[in-house]
Amino acid sequence: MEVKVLFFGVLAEVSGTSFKHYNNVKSIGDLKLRIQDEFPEIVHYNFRISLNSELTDNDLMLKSGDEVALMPPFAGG
Amino acid sequence: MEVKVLFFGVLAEVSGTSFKHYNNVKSIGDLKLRIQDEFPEIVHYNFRISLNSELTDNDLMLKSGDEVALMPPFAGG
Amino acid sequence: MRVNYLTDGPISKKLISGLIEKMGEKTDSGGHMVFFGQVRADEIDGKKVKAIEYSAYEELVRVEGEKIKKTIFSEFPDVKSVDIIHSTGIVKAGEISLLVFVSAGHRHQAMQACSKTVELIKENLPVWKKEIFDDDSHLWK
Amino acid sequence: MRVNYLTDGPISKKLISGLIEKMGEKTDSGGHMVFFGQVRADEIDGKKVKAIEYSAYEELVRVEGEKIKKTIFSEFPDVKSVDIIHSTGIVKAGEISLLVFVSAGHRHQAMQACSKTVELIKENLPVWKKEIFDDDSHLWK
Repeated sequence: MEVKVLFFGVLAEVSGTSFKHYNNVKSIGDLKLRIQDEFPEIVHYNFRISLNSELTDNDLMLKSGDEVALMPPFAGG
Repeated sequence: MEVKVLFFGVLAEVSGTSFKHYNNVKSIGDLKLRIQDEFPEIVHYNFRISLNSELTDNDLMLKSGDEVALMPPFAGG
Repeated sequence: MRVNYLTDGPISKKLISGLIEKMGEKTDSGGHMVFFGQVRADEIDGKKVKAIEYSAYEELVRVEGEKIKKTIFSEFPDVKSVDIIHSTGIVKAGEISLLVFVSAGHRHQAMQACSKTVELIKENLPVWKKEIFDDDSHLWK
Repeated sequence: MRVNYLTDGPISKKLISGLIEKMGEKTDSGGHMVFFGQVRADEIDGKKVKAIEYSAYEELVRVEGEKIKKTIFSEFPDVKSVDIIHSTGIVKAGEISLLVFVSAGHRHQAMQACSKTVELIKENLPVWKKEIFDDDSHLWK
């Protein structure tokens, strides 16, 4: 199984990419640990998570094809 | 001495004119009586008074060349 | 160029475009709030409003208009400019009769100042209106 | 034609004129309130902002944009239409990056609904900005 992760705003700069695929991640919590391992600097930033274009604060289970976004505080306008 | 009186909004319709000159009026109170005599229907309308482009609620004295306006409630926008 | 305060007939798209064109001139403005008042085709007792005829006391409009601006600038120090344009004469349903254009450094004062300006206009600008119906009868408002 | 929600680069005068042109189509509208957000040439630590680069999560912008409109229509029943357009990519100082266009039967709801829409955009629209300075350094906001 594979999920797509989108990095927005400053997080795209921190990770050096706007998206990346991850294999064998069970849950959002699991994914966050994987990402922190890969980009340790990311712990210094606040961000919210969306799963398939829906904001969530929960540690949801992931399935193949899911799209997860890591989003710093919104700054439109 | 002569003052100019401006009639605005519905009062121009009631008086049948947008302005009129009056002779020998001592004060705003005096002028109002003269106008009511001439256009009795005017008592049915609320209006404010300005003297030389300044709103006033007082019975000010008038001098030659003064411009008095009779103004129904404002309805701009 | 400032067009304040009165214009004959409806406020033209050209006049509006002119104000929009010059928005970017002030790079210290972060927000512009613009109110357009439009003549509504209201139905009253089965008759439809086809136009409004506005009349104004021009000299006093100028005096009161300046007072309104002064109030806004002193109450909202972040406001950079305030434009007020009101129609006189006939304005048909669907046409624009009032434009208030406020620019400010930040959005909150732009918004608040624009709303307040419109309220002050309603209260203090010596303008009158006569609704004209589709059967050519009329009603003073 | 509704352009919601994103446009590439600054919001063009042409797009704005298009919205202005169609104001009069709805003769049940008595007031239009329009907010323009403009990039400000702020000075920060001696450097001047020359542009902002916006990025957005397009799918989520659409979802959240629809939610914002739903909120506005249910809270302000007199509102006839709400248009929201936000820039992505580079917008230079003095150019427009946000447009909110609200039409309503009467002025109060047009004004309140426009202000509220702008606040909801700031809160809920997944858009990010990077200030670009005249020395080409940048700052995420």
